[in-house]
Amino acid sequence: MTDARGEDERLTIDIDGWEGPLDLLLALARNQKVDLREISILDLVEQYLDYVGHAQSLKLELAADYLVMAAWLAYLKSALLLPRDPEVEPSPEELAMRLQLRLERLNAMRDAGARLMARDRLGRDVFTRGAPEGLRTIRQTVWQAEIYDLIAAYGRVSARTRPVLHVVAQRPVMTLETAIARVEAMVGERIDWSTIESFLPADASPGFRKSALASSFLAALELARQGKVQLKQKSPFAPLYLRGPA
Amino acid sequence: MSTPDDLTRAVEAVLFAAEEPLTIHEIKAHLGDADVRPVLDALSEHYAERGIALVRRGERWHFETAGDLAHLLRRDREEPRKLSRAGTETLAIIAYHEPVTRAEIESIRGVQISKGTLDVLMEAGWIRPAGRREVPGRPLTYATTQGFLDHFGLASRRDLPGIDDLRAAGLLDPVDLAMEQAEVENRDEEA
Amino acid sequence: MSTPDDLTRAVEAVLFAAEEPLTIHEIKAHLGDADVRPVLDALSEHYAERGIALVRRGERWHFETAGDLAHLLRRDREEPRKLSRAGTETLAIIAYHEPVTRAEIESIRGVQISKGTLDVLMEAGWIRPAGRREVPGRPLTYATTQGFLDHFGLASRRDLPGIDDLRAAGLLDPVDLAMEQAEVENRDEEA
Repeated sequence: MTDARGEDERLTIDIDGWEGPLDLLLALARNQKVDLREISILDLVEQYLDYVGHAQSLKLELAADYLVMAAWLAYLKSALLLPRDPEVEPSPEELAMRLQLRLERLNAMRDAGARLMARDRLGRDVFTRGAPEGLRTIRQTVWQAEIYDLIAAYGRVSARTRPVLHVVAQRPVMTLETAIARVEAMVGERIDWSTIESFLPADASPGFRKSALASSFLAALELARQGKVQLKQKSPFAPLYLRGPA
Repeated sequence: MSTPDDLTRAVEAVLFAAEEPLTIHEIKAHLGDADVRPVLDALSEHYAERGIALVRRGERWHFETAGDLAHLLRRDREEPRKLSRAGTETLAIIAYHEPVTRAEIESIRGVQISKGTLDVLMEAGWIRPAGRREVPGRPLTYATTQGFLDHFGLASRRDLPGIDDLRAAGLLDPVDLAMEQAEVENRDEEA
Repeated sequence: MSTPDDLTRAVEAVLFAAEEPLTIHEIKAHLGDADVRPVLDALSEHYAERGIALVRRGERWHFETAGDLAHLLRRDREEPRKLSRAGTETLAIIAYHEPVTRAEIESIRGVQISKGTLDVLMEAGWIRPAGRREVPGRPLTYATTQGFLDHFGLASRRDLPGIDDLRAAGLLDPVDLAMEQAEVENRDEEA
C-alpha cells in the first residue's frame, strides 16, 4: 500500500505528462509488470480511481475526460463484482476485454513509434550524396500551328483592316414617275371602279409589289389632284377604288 | 560484378547524379528504353558491402551511406528536431493503419489530437491527406508518403517493424468506432 | 578490390556525403587518424571503370559521375504548344508581306504586337530578321524561313492562297460575308 501511495505521488507530479486517461491507464498497467494480456483489470481500475481520488483531494484540476473515465471504470468495477445480470449487454467481462484490447493497441503503436524513430533515418544516420550534379530536363517548346490557322488568320486580319467598300444593293423599286404613268394609262381603259391592287404588276415579287403599291397610291392621289382620277373608299382601311374622270 | 557494362555504368551515373530518389520510369527517361530493373538489382548487390548503398524506397531508388557508418557522418550535423510523443504515436498509427481518419487516430490514442500534430507531420512530408472515407460525414483520411519511406529507410510499408506480428495479433484491425461511440454514450449516461 | 575493409567503406561514405571536395586532412578528421592516402588510391582504381569516378582536384578529393556519361544527366523534352492568335496573325502577315517591319505588321493587324510574339516566332524557327529598311530609323524587317515552308508543307510562299482565293474560300471576314450572302440570295429571287 505504501508502494502504491508512492506511485500516486509520482503520478500527481507528472499530471501534465499524461496524454489522456487511456495513456494514464496504460502507464498503470505497465506498472503491473506483466504482459498486457494478463493484467488484472480490477487492480487497474483500483489504481486509476485511487489516483483520480488522490488528485482531487489535492484539489488538482483534472480534465473532464479523466473524470468521465473514472466514472466509467467505477461502473465497470461494480459490474464485475456484483452478481451477473444476464440482461445487460455487453457483459462486464466483454467491456473489460475491450478495455484491455485498447490498451494493447495503444501500447503496440507506442512501441512501433519508438522503433520507427530508432531506425537509420535519412539526414540523421544515413545521408544522400552531398553535392549531386543533378539531373536536368531541358524543356523545349515545340510551337504548333496548322496551315489552315495561318490562312484563316490572314483572312481575319485582312477583313479587319481592309478599307470597307459599301455597295448599296439594288432594291426592287417602282418610282413615282413610273407609277403615275402606269395608273394614268390603265385608268383610261377601266369603265367601272377598280381596286388599287388591280393596277399593280401581276407577277411582281412581294418586295416589288409593296413598292408598287406605295407608289401607285401616291400616283392616284397626284392624279386625283390633277382631276384625272376619281377615288372612292367607304371607310378607313376599306378597299380603295379608282375610276376615270366622270 | 566485375567490369560493369555500359548500361550498368549509365544507371549508376544517373542515380548518383540525381538530387531525388528516382523511379524506374525516370531512370529510363535518361537512358532510352532499357531494361533497368535487373541492373538495379545487380547494383544493389554490388553496393551491399560497400560504404554506399543502393536502396529501394517504395517505387524509387537512391544511393545513401551505409547505416552502420552513421557514427562517422553524424559529426557536426544538426540533429533533426525531435518529434513529440503525440507526433510519434500519431505517425505510427497512420503508418500501421493507413488510410486512417482523425477520429480513428483519436480513438486509438484515447485523446484528441491537436491540430498542430498533423500539421507537423504534414510539414515534415511524412503524411498526406488520402481521400475521404465514404461514411456519414465523409471524414478525411491520412496516409504516409514517399518521403516517409525515404526518411525511415523502408522499401515499403511491409517493412514497418513488427507489422506482421501486430496484424496477426489483431491489433491492426479496423478500429470499431461504433463500439467506441456506444461506450462513450454509455459513459455519458452513467456520468 | 574485393570486399572493402572498414576504412575503405568509411572513406567512401564520407566522400559521398560531403557537400564539397575534401582534403585528406578533412577526411581524416572524420575517421580518427587513419592512413587515408592508400585507400583513396585504391578507391580511385575501383571506380575507374564504373559510372562514378573518384577524382582528385588539387589537394581535394570528390566523387563525380563519369565524364563520358555527362550527356545522360540532361535530357531534352519536347512540349508541344499551340501558337497564340497574335502569333498566328503576325506570322501570316510576315508570310504575305515579307520583308516587313514591325510597324508595318502593326499597321496591317490594326493592333500592336508585343516583343514576345516575334520572339516566339523566331524561337520556332519560322521567321528571321531580313535586313533593315532604308528609311528614317532604319527599322528591321522580318521574313519567313525555310523552316516555315517545311512546317506548313509549302514548296514556296507562292503556294499561299491569294486574297481572291481567301474570299472564294469564305475566309475574308466571315461575319459580314454571311450577311452579304443573304442579300445576294434575295437579289437572285427578284432577278
